[in-house]
Amino acid sequence: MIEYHENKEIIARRIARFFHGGEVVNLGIGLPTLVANFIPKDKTVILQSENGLIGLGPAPEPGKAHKDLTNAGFMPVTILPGGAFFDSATSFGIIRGGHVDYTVLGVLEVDQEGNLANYKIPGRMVPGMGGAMDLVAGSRIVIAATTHCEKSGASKLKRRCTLPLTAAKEVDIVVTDVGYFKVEGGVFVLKEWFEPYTPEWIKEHTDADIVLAPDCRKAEL
Amino acid sequence: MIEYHENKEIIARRIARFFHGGEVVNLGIGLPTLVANFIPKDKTVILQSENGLIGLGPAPEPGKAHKDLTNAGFMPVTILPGGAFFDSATSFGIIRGGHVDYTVLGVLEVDQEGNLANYKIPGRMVPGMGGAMDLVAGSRIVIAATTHCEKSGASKLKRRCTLPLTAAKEVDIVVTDVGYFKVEGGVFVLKEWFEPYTPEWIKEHTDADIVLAPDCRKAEL
Amino acid sequence: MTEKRVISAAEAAKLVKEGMTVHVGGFLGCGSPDSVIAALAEQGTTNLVLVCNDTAVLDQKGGRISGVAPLVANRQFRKVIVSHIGTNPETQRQMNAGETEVELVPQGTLAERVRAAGFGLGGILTPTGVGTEVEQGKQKISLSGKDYLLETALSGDVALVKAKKADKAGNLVYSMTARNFNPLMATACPVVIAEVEELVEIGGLDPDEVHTPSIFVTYLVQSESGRPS
Amino acid sequence: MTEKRVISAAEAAKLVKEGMTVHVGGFLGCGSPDSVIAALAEQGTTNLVLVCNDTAVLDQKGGRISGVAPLVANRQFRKVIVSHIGTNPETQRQMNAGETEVELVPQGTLAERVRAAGFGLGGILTPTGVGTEVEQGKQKISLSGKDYLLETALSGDVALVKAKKADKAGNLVYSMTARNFNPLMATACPVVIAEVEELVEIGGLDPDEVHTPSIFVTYLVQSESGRPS
Repeated sequence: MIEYHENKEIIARRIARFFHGGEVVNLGIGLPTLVANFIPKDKTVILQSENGLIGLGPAPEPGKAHKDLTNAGFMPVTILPGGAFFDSATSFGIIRGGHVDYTVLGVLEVDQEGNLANYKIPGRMVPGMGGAMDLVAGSRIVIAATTHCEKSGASKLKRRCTLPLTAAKEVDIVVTDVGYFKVEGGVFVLKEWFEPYTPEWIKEHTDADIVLAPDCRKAEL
Repeated sequence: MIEYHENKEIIARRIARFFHGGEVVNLGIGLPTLVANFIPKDKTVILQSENGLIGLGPAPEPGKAHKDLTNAGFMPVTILPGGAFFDSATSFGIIRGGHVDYTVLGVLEVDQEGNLANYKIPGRMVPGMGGAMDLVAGSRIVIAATTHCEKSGASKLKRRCTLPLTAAKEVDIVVTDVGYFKVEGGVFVLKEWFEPYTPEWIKEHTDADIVLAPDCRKAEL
Repeated sequence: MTEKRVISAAEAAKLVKEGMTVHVGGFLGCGSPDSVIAALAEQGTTNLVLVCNDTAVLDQKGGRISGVAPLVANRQFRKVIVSHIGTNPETQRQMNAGETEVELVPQGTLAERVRAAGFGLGGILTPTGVGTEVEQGKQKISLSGKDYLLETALSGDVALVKAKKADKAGNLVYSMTARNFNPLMATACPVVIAEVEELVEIGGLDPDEVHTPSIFVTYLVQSESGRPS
Repeated sequence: MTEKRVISAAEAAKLVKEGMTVHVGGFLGCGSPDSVIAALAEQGTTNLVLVCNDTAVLDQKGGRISGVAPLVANRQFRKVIVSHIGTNPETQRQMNAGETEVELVPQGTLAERVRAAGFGLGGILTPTGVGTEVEQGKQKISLSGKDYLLETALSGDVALVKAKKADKAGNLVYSMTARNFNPLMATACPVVIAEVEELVEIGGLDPDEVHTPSIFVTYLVQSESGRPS
């Protein structure tokens, strides 16, 4: 019997593989931020930060933080040579206008129709949507990044989201710590599974319809 | 008997008097451009040009024209210290957003409801509205600048415009070479007359309803 | 160009009166007009409506407070119109207690609504929020088979913005990600107070590098907290 | 950042194909991508749709020609969507002869329609044109007692813009009033060709002074006509 263990690193590692160089990518706060650590040095992925910059660099060296240079999570960052700053209207113009190739966001629930809920648990947690609604509605390809199961064991992939939606039918790809799925035709199409899990285990532990892609395979990560 | 003679200078001279300093003003091509010549040197009027600058200065000295610095009529200009450049969306944002205090425009017809026609004579002359429609709709105070009569002798002030409108009910002030009028309550209210004309002459030679303002007076120009 | 009046942070705060709608620049405190905010907190004016990206950071345990959070802690707002309150638990407490009304607006929509107000547009059509709670009570318009929400202009009474540099005419230049909502807020209110770190003479800025042209700015305030680091 | 391909004006012209909608920056020729326009005139591609502020200056008597006017003279456009044709009598002649369709759009509305396309908005609500011929066939929307026209986004296939400086990543900086529609056109098409006078290495531009961020730009062309004067 396979026991589930949360593994955020494998999610970040798999998502980093989508990028071949030249893509413009927005990484959400939390888990998605980890993706930056796994992009190979020889691949130039251009990171956009919705608070107003393109060409996001790594965290500054200790003592080198500048009060006027933060990411959307208010953490000090750097900008790479060739980067640019802009105001919030331009930043979301870039996002809404389809000039961001990929957005990677965290998940409370994601369903097989491509609906995403990640900004609100009514009565319990209402942080606000920030830029998430624009990012999901506007980016060309939306990747939902999430551990496969709740602490309770419940699947975060659903037939139908029950929480308020961040956006309707916009999610293209879901990467969890058990596999990588495309959202197509109203089901989760399993493209890759990650050891030690198996397609059978995934079907059993997901509260949604899973279909195996014709080229479904085990991924080496 | 008073004979009518076109006098553009007097129009420009009177309009220049509206400004006390600090106003943001857009001067249209043609007659309105003359206004700049009559603004006293000690009054700082800030000129906006809809092609993308604020702080429009005088024409450059001979040989000093720069290909990248023109007004909306494609004539070489200069920029004053403290001026700024911006793109066309910002330029019309400034205009439409009410950040331009006065716009001064030329006229084909203007009527007592404040309607202005100045961009098209169907079948004869269709230059396009350029920025005029936005300027008239957006500026806080719209001044129509026009010779009082056509070459034919017909009045350019009308009961009702017959040409396609540039904007409906937006004109606040009309200055011609015979007097200065406010558009109020569906009539032209004569505020000042310019010698050698008289209120009687003006009433006779205007194809619209003229009411004398209580403080109507002869202007010394 | 005419020079703008340079006033103190306390004088700036006096321009904000009970019941007013106040647009404040800054993103979680980055690029916030901290000196004017401190003076407004000191002044204590209440019943305000805030338009801002967020209610910034209020971390009482960690002792971290930023942006408009002091005004939230002071309960100076009757209502906040923001995209995010997650880093300021006090906002959520006030909301749950019925003390403060919270209107959550997607960040890109907020930016466009403020810009629309400043630029004389009635509103804009955005795909953001279609199929979510955000569409409630809004007109939905379909163009070429795609649905959009009609989001209306959002103007205010006084804008408080923060720039790195200004000339005495009021032209503003922002620094890095401290730009964020500042240039937008500066368009949308009849009174615009710009807190600046560095004030130069007229002619001291390249007219091609100006981010906010002087005509948007009413008053200048020399920043006390935000001098160059 | 990745470097953008630097191509010749002739190679740039080849990207413009029959029937395409082409967005061109410039205001009566100020800030026009003259080298690419010359190559496109040479190439002779027809049946194009132009989106531009104007059809520029064509004064055959005075021997003055600017901006897109050579393409108009060549009859390369099936339709022009512009705010002004008054300085190019040939446009009016073609319009009256039924050779070219002319759609006149108020300048501020044109700017917002192009920006809306680039920024993912379906359209905007503007008071401009209410009560005029411009409102024909458009949805009128009343908000708080004021009427607005719904003006829709205007996208294209290829944008031709002109900047003063670029770095090799494609970040653009414009010069003075040569900026005009260029930054807007650069957002609204999937292929954006930027003709530049000066090309610097990556890192050679201050990220605060960039007017058009590199991600909007597909190709760079070294300007032949527009070297610094």
